[in-house]
Amino acid sequence: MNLLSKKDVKSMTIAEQFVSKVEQEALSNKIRVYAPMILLVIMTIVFSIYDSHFFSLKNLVNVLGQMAVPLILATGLTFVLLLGRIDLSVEGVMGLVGSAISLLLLNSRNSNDWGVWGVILPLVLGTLCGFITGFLHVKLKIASFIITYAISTIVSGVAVLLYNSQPATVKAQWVIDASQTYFLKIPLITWIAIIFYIICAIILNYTAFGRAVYAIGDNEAAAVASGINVQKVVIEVFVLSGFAASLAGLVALIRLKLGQVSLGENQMFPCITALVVGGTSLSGGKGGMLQTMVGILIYMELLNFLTIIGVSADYKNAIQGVIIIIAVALTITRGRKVIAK
Amino acid sequence: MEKELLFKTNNIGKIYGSNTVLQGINVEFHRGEIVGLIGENGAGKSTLMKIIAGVTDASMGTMEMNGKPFKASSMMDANKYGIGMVFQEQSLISNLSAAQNIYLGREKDFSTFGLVNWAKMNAAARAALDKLGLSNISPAQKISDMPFAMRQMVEITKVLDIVSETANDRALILLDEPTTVLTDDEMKILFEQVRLMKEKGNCIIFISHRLQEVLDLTDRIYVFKDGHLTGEVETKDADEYKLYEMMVGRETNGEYYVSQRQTVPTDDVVLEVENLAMFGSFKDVSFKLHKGEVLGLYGVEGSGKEDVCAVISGDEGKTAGTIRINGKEVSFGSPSDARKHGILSVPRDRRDEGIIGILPISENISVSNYGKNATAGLISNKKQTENANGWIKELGIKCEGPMQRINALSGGNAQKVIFARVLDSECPILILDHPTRGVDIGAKGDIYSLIRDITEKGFSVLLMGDTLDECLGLASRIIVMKDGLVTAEFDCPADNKPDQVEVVQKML
Amino acid sequence: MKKALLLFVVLAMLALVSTAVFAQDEVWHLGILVHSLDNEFWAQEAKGGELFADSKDDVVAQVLATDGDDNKEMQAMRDFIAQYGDHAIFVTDPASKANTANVVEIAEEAGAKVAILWHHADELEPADWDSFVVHMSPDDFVAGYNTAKHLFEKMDGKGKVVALYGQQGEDSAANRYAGFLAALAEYPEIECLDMQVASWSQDQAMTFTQTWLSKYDNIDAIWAANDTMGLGAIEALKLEGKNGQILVCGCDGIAAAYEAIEAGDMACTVANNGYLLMGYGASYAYQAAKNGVVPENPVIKTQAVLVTSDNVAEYKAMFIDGTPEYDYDDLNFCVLSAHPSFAELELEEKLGTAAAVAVTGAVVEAAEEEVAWNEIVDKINAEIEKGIENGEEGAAEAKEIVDFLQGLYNEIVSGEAK
Amino acid sequence: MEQKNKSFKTFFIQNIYILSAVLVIVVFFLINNSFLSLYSIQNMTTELAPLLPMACGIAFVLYAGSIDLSIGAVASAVCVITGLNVGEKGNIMILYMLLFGVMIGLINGLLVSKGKLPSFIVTLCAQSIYRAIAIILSNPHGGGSKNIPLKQRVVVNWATNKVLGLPILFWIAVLILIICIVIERKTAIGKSIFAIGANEKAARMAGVNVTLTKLCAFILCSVGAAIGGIMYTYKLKSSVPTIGDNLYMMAISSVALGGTLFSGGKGSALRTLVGVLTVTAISSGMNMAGVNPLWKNVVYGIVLIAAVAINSEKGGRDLIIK
Repeated sequence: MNLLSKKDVKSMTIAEQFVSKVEQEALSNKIRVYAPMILLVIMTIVFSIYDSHFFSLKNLVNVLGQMAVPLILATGLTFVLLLGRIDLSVEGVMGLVGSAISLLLLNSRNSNDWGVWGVILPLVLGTLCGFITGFLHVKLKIASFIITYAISTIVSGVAVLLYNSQPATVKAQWVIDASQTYFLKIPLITWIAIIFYIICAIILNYTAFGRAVYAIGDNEAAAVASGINVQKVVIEVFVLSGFAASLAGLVALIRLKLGQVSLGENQMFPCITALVVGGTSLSGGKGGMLQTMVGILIYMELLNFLTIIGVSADYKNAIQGVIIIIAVALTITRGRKVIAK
Repeated sequence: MEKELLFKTNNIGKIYGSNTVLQGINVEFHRGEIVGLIGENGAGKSTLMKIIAGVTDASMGTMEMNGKPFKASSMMDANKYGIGMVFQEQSLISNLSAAQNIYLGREKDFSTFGLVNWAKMNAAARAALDKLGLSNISPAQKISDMPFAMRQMVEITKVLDIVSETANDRALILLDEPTTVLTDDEMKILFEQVRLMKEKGNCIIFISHRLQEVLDLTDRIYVFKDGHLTGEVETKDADEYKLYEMMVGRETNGEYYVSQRQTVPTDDVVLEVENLAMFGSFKDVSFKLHKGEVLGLYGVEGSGKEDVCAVISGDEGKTAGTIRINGKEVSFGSPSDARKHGILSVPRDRRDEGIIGILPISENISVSNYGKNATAGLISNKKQTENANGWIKELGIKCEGPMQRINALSGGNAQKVIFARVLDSECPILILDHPTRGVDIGAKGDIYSLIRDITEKGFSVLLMGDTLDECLGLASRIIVMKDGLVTAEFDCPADNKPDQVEVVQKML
Repeated sequence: MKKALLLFVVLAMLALVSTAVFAQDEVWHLGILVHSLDNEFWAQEAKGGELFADSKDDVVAQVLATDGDDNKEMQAMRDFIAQYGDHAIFVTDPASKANTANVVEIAEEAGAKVAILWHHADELEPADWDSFVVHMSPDDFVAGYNTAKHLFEKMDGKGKVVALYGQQGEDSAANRYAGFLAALAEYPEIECLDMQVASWSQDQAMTFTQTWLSKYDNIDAIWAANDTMGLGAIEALKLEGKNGQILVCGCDGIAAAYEAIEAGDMACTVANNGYLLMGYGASYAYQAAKNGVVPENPVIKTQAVLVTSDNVAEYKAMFIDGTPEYDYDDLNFCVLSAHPSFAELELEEKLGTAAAVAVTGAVVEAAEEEVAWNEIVDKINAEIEKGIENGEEGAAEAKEIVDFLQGLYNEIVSGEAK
Repeated sequence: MEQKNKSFKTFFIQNIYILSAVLVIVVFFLINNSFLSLYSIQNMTTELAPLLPMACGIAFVLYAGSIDLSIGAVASAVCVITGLNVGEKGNIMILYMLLFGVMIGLINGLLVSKGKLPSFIVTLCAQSIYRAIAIILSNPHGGGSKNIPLKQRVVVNWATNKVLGLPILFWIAVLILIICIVIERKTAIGKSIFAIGANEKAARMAGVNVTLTKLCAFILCSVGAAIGGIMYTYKLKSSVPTIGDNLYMMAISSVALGGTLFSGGKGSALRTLVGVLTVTAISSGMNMAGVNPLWKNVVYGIVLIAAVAINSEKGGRDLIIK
């Protein structure tokens, strides 16, 4: 039915009404799907008008550089959230991997110089943490919220033990070079993040594993019935998230050079918030890589803008909280019978 | 002509804890036949299906497929042998497309280097759907955008595709109540396909509570009762009456619906609905419900009758019209508002909207009326348990006791608990939305006499029957809906029920 | 049951990592209360306490981490006391200013001696308590002030500065920033463009600095409330090639900061010398418990050195590459200045020592003889108010001092009434 | 006989959650006998007093299948407001703060139940808002904690006085525990909370007022957090804007330790008590056992996993635990 020639509701037959209702729902669903993107565009325009520094090339490059760590983490967390799980251990794993790398490369604390192995082994270690998390979650049947919290506690404790309270500064020349390398004016670490993001997007959208993740998040029983090995997929997702956290640890270390637990501090909750703003559902099955990118961009722009216009530091967190609630309210899909948990 | 043996079981049994649910089952399935499995809920037929399909393990006994020992550790494993099962409950992923659902778990057939070629998959899905005559389903369409029946067809397509691919027409396909949500047309297509499969040499096992369908479709029927195989008949030798007898060991006849106890409605109007409408679903619906009356609401799926119930029970909002209770106009925004006005419903989807699974029976009964067992706002758990015990006795609920979790009960018993809940709430107007769906025949009879009991006590019932037969049998008046409009109203006095053909004419 | 066994095994492992020592006669158990060991400075402090314990045969030390949580600190103290009773002694870098009152109360109740570093609650005087032996502090305010002042001097007293604040809600963050503001007030030609809360985080400091660099093109210096944030700022500057051009300071004196100073990326930091602070704090508590030696002037300011490119080599060798050796029996070694009470310290800061002694004497005298002190004060107050109205310089400050004296007087009078 | 054995076994399985607390306490007692000295018990009871109301409060939200990450920040804000004013205004502040808690719960609850926003996000944002409030009120430029002036401490000293050898704060916490048990077992609202947690759709169709019930769960939770905040003020005799920073995870993990399901519909205040006891005993015990602080996190995490693994009720293999 054409919206322009809308008939009087009363004189419509039920069939006509039904068609128009379905069309309306489809339209509003579409709006919901695109709402985060619309929000992103509006934000960018309004911010640019409000403060000319915002849209300067330099600032955009900044935002891109700062985006590297959150983007990598959020990419890994996308899989976890699509399963309807949560992973609080990424902060701890980031800290552990960053600390371990800093101690194995040329550094200020000891005489190690393991070269490329100094990066690979910690990445494997972090990925292993993801495996342990997933394995315990699946086998002991402990809620992911608690098991990942416990793992995070353990892992960050181990990290401090590794450097024994005195974090090491990385001296390896290639790390220093890497932090100052740009392609097309975009920092190398952002390229790492973008490549990881693209690979994960392909995995999610073009592999059996990706379909299985959606299937489990939407209807675990049905996924089992379709012959999907749910336990295996869940463990694999935590392994992927563990690897993402490890990679984020590496990138954070390249950025900051000092290998300590706090590399990972306050990284996870912002990422999850960003994912939800982008349109990923916490209950699983809904979301995707596009939503992840949009969410991260919205979040980073907001953060950057609040700093640029010099909002008082006392009020910044509170203002951010209010804005996020409003953004989520605007973009999240809610029907009459939707259950919010 | 003796057909080639495809699958057989030797003394299969299943024990859950101390509870033996299946014992000493020996069945044989041959190529090119359709076998019906019937029995009351909890008789063990679904458990047998699950064992064959690899969903659960057997506690004892062995199985053979194609003459070789068979043991499946998972459904996928069973699929490899050519055994596939269509589940009673929907097992599709709603945010994936039809094609992705059909080939879920089998993506590697369409993958190169681990990457899936979606175009190729859609083309294959197109072909699979066309084979079943389902040209109206687009492979790229998301399941969440499809109506219920269409989803069921996708599910059947999926299973047929899985097994026909691997089994070379030596497949064993298990259909567990596939027709519950299908329209007549869809059912016809399904039956056609099933027969086609059979002719090619596959074996199809068909479970249904609708005996007429079983009689129409199958060649041979196994009857189950209390975990045992109690009978086997050639379909050509059976009729509905005989099957009833084999299943329940008691006769069914005109007294099935206890129509001699049908009440004559009084003149007191408890619920009056005038020009009720819900945009996109129904409009201009008006009727009156009298005290002590069973008012049947009938029509095909999608005729709007479901939404009429939903609006009156507070589950959905109306867009126009008025609802009056005892002559007073009311409006509600939720089922809890409706409850306050004395309306409560037995929902259709028992598993999802009826039982509160992990809570005990007593809590499930009291949830609609905690106040009953409370003094000064404090609930006495002792009273609540006693209350539950009372209902368990009164309704004959088979359970370990009021503290047993409700999800351990069979469908019929769980439904009785839901009835106990609505009766306990003391709401005078009850909406029974398919109250016997998925309930075995024994429990059905109990529920029918229960409905008679409550109307005698002065409750009024708005009934959406599972079958026309049931609706006509129980109701004292029937309203027929078609395409969102009321098309006819029939009086159904106990001694003079209207002709079924007449009713069907109004709804189609 | 299997799982219960699992838990039991896990707990049994605990016994292996535990190092419980049972109470013995004449062994003093030193509880070292620090925030946590995942921070280099706090680890330095803890090490200081342990160095002291190693130097004594009859002291056994245990580090108790508080995570900067008032509650955990109280719990840890009580747990320790439950074990060792009055043979427990404490040296604490308290979780917060306010919590020092609780620390003292708990120690007093158990008869355990305690030395407190850094913070003290308002009105909490060592002299009033048996257990509160000594308060030692290098003063966060001064640290913030000194680093800021060093930056401003290097800027020739003019230009633009931005500030990185520590963790909101923490005393040291607030005090260091107050020091920064005080220094800023002395340089009218220096403008502070922005302050952001980077919560001691290197990552956040780097992010803020990047944003500043894209917004302002005329920043001359970045004041950071600790080394970690300073290092974050330096990483951001390195990306722009501006390290060394824009001045950065830190505070605490961690290894990486010394290296940054050596490389010319950081202008200065403050070596708070955790070894000295906690080592001597422990020594004071120990002496008080064992020998009943209580310092006459229990409010002690210790030396906090401003480390710049001039003296960085010396301090790096002492604090990072090695551990300093001190003679812990020489209790006066750590003292920069010592004061009888915080009240007097405050007064001294305002009046200068000599004047303070004189005025305090007068007040005491007035209180004892109950001369018409009130009348005198009223007159002075009237003068001051006139001064304030006329906008005379120093009038407001004078009023503050008089108020303080009034308080002192009231205290003495009410104390005698008791 | 067999019947009896079976019921004993069921009883044992149902109450196995107590075992974790008992084991933890026994092990620490073996390591160090003074762990169960009167002084130590007094210490631990003071310790668990504020945590217990917070854990009991958030348990209601978990029963309903939601989560509340803001309780720590609410406790901080309440602690600051009480601490700054109780000296002058007196104990009436308790009443004001309880009302404040109700208000916060109302806002969170409305956003979740009426606004249909995920509680995870709503309360995460609420967390940053109340944390900012705590800090702004403390001082301009994020000043730190302030103790209640020594002279005004008379107002709050009663709370740490001892009755029957244990601090009054502890007895209040016990009273609150009993109230929570009554709410969850004896009132319609408590039972409705479990019903919506177990199956929200079914509870709705059964006529449970879902909006109101959720609202109540969040109010109970915030009031619990407010009580926790007040207790910290009375216990620490100061206003501490950072007090809640780690508390919310501690409260949530205590509830999890007791075996309450995160998916909703199951749990009890007694289980929460056991969880709180275990957490308190672990942290006190590790102090007394002389565990190196660097190892504490590692040990805590491992014990947490082991205890939760024992305590969580497994409802068969079809139960999905996210």
